[in-house]
Amino acid sequence: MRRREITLRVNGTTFTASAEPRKTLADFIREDCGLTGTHLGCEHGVCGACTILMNGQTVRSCLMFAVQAEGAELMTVEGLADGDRLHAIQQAYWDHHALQCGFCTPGFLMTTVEFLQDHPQPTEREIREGLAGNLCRCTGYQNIVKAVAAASQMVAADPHWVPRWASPEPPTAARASAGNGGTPTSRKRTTRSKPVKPSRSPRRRRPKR
Amino acid sequence: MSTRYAGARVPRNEDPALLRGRGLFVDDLALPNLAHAAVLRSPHAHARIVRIDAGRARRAPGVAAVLTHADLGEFGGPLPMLIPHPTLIHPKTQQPLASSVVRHVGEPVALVVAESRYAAEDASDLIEVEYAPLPAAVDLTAAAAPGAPLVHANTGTNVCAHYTQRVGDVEHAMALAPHRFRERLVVDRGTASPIETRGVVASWDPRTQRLEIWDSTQAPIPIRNGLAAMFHLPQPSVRVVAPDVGGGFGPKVMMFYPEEILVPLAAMRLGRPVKWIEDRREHFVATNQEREQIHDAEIGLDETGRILALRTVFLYDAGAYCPYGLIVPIVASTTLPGPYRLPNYHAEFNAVFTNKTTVSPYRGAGRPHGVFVMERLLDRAACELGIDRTEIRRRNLIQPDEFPYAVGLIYQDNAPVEYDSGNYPRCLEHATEMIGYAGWADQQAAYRAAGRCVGLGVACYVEGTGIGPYEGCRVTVDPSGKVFVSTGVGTQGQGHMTSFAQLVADQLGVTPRDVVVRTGDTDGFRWGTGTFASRAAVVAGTAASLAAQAVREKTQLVAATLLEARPKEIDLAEGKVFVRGVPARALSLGEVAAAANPLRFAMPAEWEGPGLEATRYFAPPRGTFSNGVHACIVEVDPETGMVSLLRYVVVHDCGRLINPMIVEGQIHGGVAQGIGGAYWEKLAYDAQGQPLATTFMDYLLPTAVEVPPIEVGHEETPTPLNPLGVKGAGEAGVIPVGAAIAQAVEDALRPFDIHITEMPLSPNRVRQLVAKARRTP
Amino acid sequence: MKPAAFEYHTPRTVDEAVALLARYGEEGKVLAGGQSLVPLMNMRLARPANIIDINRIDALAYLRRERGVLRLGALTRQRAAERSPIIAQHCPILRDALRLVGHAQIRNRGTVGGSIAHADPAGELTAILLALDGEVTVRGPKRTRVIAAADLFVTYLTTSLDPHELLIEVRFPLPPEGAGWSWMEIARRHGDFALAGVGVVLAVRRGRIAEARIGLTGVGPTPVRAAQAERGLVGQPPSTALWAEAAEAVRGAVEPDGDIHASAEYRKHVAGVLTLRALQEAYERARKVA
Amino acid sequence: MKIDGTNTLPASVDTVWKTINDPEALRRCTPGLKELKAISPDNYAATLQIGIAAVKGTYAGTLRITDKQAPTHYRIILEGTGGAGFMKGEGTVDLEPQGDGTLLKWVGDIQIGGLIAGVGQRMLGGIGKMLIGQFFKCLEESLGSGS
Repeated sequence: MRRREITLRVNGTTFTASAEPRKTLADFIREDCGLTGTHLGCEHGVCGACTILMNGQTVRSCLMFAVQAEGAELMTVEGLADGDRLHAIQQAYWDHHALQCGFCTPGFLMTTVEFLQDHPQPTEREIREGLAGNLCRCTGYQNIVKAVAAASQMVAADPHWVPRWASPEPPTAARASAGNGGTPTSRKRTTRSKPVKPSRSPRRRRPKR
Repeated sequence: MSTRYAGARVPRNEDPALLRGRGLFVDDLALPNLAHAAVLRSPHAHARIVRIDAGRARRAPGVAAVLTHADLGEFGGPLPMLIPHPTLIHPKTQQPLASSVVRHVGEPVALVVAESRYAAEDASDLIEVEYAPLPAAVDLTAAAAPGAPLVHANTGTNVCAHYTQRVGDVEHAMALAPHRFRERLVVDRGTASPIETRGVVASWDPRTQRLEIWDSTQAPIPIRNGLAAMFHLPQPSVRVVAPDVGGGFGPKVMMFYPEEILVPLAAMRLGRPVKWIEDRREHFVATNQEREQIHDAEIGLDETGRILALRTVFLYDAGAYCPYGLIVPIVASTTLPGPYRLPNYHAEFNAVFTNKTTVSPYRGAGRPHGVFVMERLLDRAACELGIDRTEIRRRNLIQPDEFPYAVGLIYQDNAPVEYDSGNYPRCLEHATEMIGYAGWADQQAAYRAAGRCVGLGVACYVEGTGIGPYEGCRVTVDPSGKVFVSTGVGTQGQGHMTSFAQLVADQLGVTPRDVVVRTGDTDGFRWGTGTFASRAAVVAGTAASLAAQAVREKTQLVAATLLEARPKEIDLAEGKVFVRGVPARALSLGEVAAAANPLRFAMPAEWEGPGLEATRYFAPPRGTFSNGVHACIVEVDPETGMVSLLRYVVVHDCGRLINPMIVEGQIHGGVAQGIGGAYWEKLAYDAQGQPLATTFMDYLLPTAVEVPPIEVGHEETPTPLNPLGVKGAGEAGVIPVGAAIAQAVEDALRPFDIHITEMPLSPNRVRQLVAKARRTP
Repeated sequence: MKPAAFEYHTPRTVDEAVALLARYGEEGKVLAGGQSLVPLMNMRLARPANIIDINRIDALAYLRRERGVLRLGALTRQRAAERSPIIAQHCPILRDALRLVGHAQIRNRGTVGGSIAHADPAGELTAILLALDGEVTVRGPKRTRVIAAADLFVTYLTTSLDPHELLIEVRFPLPPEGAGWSWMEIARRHGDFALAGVGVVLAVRRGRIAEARIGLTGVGPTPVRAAQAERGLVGQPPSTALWAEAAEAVRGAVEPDGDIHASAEYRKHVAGVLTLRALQEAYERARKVA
Repeated sequence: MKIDGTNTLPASVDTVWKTINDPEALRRCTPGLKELKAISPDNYAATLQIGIAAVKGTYAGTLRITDKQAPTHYRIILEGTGGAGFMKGEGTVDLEPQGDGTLLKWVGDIQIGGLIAGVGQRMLGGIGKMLIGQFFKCLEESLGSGS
């Protein structure tokens, strides 16, 4: 099959590589972008280990083809920490022993980033339902639930807690059709102000037409 | 020296990298010129291979090699028998690739190596295999019966072992027992399903003649030893690394899975590195499974509910092969007695081949079965004799002054089952307090008045842990002041990098952050057996502590000369080495390490060599026995059979706790797996041996919504069997969950008078029980 | 578990998409949210030679209310619909059901049109479309036609669209103002396919049931409209006994299949149980509004 | 997976017997049967294309008729293997006169293996029944139209 050149941004860095249309987004991120923090646990969309943010919303990167993400703004677990400083969500997971083998953890972290934007003061029930799309076989979830609750307290104090790669400008119709599904009115849109490193293209790309 | 870190809730050293996505799991490995493998597997449960034509596959674009059994030569198998047993009369193991007969769906038939996994799967679609289907032995009872289709044609029977263990005179005691109750108790198949599947990467360097393997295994050193023998290489020429492993739970201890031979072989033949990553569908047919047993059990009691005799005769489903011997059924029969006095006991089993995926230990490894049988029998007796269910247990408990308590059985490690320590009555009290058993009757009445079916369950267990033969550990102080610790037991999430660091830090007066623990690399430490049977903290932890103690003494010795004091006067704290009472006369630990490695002049003989380094081994005389009690409250909707867990309480005694936070995490995870096995997880097979649940859409791991909050209470009865007083904790969480939930569901549905004898339950099964209930409220 | 190779097409307009469908017919497959299709492709159960990815057709992502009808562009994400204030206010049963479709990560991609066209026998939206007498607009190479929900669902994963047609809009007639509603389903886990599910809309006027709609899922090859049970309700004064009659009628109307998770008998029984409970809940909601 | 059923056909036992032995009728009525080549009497090479929605599989195999007791009984066996796995449908058919029509009793057993069995269990049972239903409906129609 004809290979295609694919350009997308992950954690603010632009990547261009050619791949077969059938290559899943997860494989592209892991192999072509060299970002192996995104894991594959089932490749049929149930376990959630491959969960990333695309244009600010969680998606299963095993259920998309890389070509579909052309021009998209992606965030993976590698984009969460601010340099050497762990993100509040990562810190909360550490403090509360919310990981054991750590394989499912990146997916849980990405889910948590979106969840806390939708539920700034979540109840335990909301947390559990919000995490139900990710499977963990080690922790029994209890400490993950604790960590998410703790993280909600920690980020409440910081209006700029949302990593910029997790929160692009309100999507246009084009973005909506490229995967965003409209802007939830409830969403907080303030993002962590972070100096744009020279390696990163200063302006976000729009999806290619 | 005052303990500071052992026993504390120290956050884990391994977490920051994992939280940043900087772990190194086998699939994360990228090597130059890496080729990718896919395995073609049997779609039949039992069939003769008539013809294999790999021609089109070999010619397909991007294909580097296609291996069938014909290409394996001396590596054609059968694979080694991992754990033999005298009563195992038919020790059958599989070939890396099937030659003439496939015996379960998923058995490997060919290996394709190509430029990408995509291309490898394209090519494996092109391999033509003609099968002549054979009748399959699927149902366990049927497979054990004479005349059943034979899984292995030359055995004459599917029963590969028959084994009996006895205590006292059961026949006599049973005959005299005023009360006897029989049950047929069934536990169905499940699978561990770590979220990371298995995976192997192999690389052969023709210049150094060195084979390097990255393997998602719980036992890298035995794999190294086995591969060295198989490929006729000295052990130092083979390196096996178990990097970050995404959960193990038992099935990742094997020697060997076919891919662990095939991938290295392909890499050596092709002269380029090869990666194989099991996909989830493969995992459901190609990674060992567990749990399936059918017990015919009878209990005899006196008027007061004291157990006089217990007999179980059971079938154990071994699957298509038995590389792991009889560990699971032996553990089941030796765990059954639990915390109770059992003067007369008869455990007898037949291990049976079936045309299903091979069975080997999965967290619990037979313990949940034994406990399910014992606890169900006690529930039945309590009910029939009108004795409170906690009271009947209390009356039979072994008392604190009876330790060491010889049960009279032989355990999986061939040592006698002798309970070393514990306080069973206190654990039971603690658990019933936490769950509020005293006020339960009123509480339940209130629920019933409100039309709600809510029930409570309590179940006890004893868990054999910390078995030998041995583990070792090397502790080295670096001139930087960092302490490096190497051991053979890898980690799959149990937190060795932290708990071992705590033990070492306490000896050397540093913080756990200063201690770097390296495991799972055979180049880092050459001796060991692996992480299984809840043994790592007990055996390797003790070794680490002993090695650190030796380094502490060496440090005192070296510092004594440097600080002109007697070794006994040297103290270690806050990374400093100083003369007790004279903190000014101090060196940093790193400075002492540097001084211990002189470049010139004489080195004192009593140093016995350079550096602050020591290696120690620990070989426990026998296993140590943890114990605990689980109690839960469930609500059942009798119309839909839906069960929800309202509360779950665990009281647990694993001796001294190294890190309560980690122990609790282990318990939470174990309970969640137990809950899955009690209500959600079932590996269904059809009558032809086709597995019907090979995706996460049909094999249902509980999510955060299904698993309730778990309340953990600790008891700490140290063991005399190791200097730390620690016992194992890894499997505790999973063991009595089925028993506790079965009792709770019965209790919730008492108005219907239903009786549960099978695990797992499901909405459908609960509803069936209610529909044909013996009573209607 | 990697998909077989395919040719990839990204039409920007409905016309382009329809032209591609006309060209490839059986050899072409529309990719919308992909949350059902891509797993099948990863497992190589589905091996379409041509993937026609409609995700770049901006014009198909919309959601509006017009003259008592909710109009959803086929590409509207389930998550967008779930969060829509319009749906929350005018068709809350849809919101409640959407929340049980997989998980947030799935609904962020999954589309309303995809759910309908995929016609999973355990789908939620299909049952509601049927219960509300909804319809879909499909575009073929020659003509655009409207298919009523009642004529849409043929059997397992099969609709009356022909391979050259593209589903472009889904329309849900809104329940009458003040109507009560309930969506109830039994699933093994949160977010799983329903073992059985029922949606009820109930309008009560002057102490009698003026309108009743009952749609079921998971109880046969297609979603089921419990028409007889509905007729039995209309004109009657609400009562538990009446709900029980309706539940019996529902049990009589469904012929579920059994699978490893639940037998046919179980599903039949539970369909009745849920109907009774959903009617009760819908009635209570209707009463609150009134 | 065992299933059974009865159909009343508007034709004499002999006509029905002819029809259910007629390769052309079998080809026309067996769902997804693309090719049917006679290898020997009552033994055919068959190519099936069975699929629901995006899940389509081509199966190469055989169709055999055995245990014939003309004009009232036979066993029909349909086997196929393909990328998605394999399937075997086996059934006995018994005919008895009923008025001026024929009562056709059938008992079938469908085995499905490989990929499709492990992934499709939720719908396979129902789909199997559906396909067999189609087979007999088609027979009914062809007989109705007086073939």
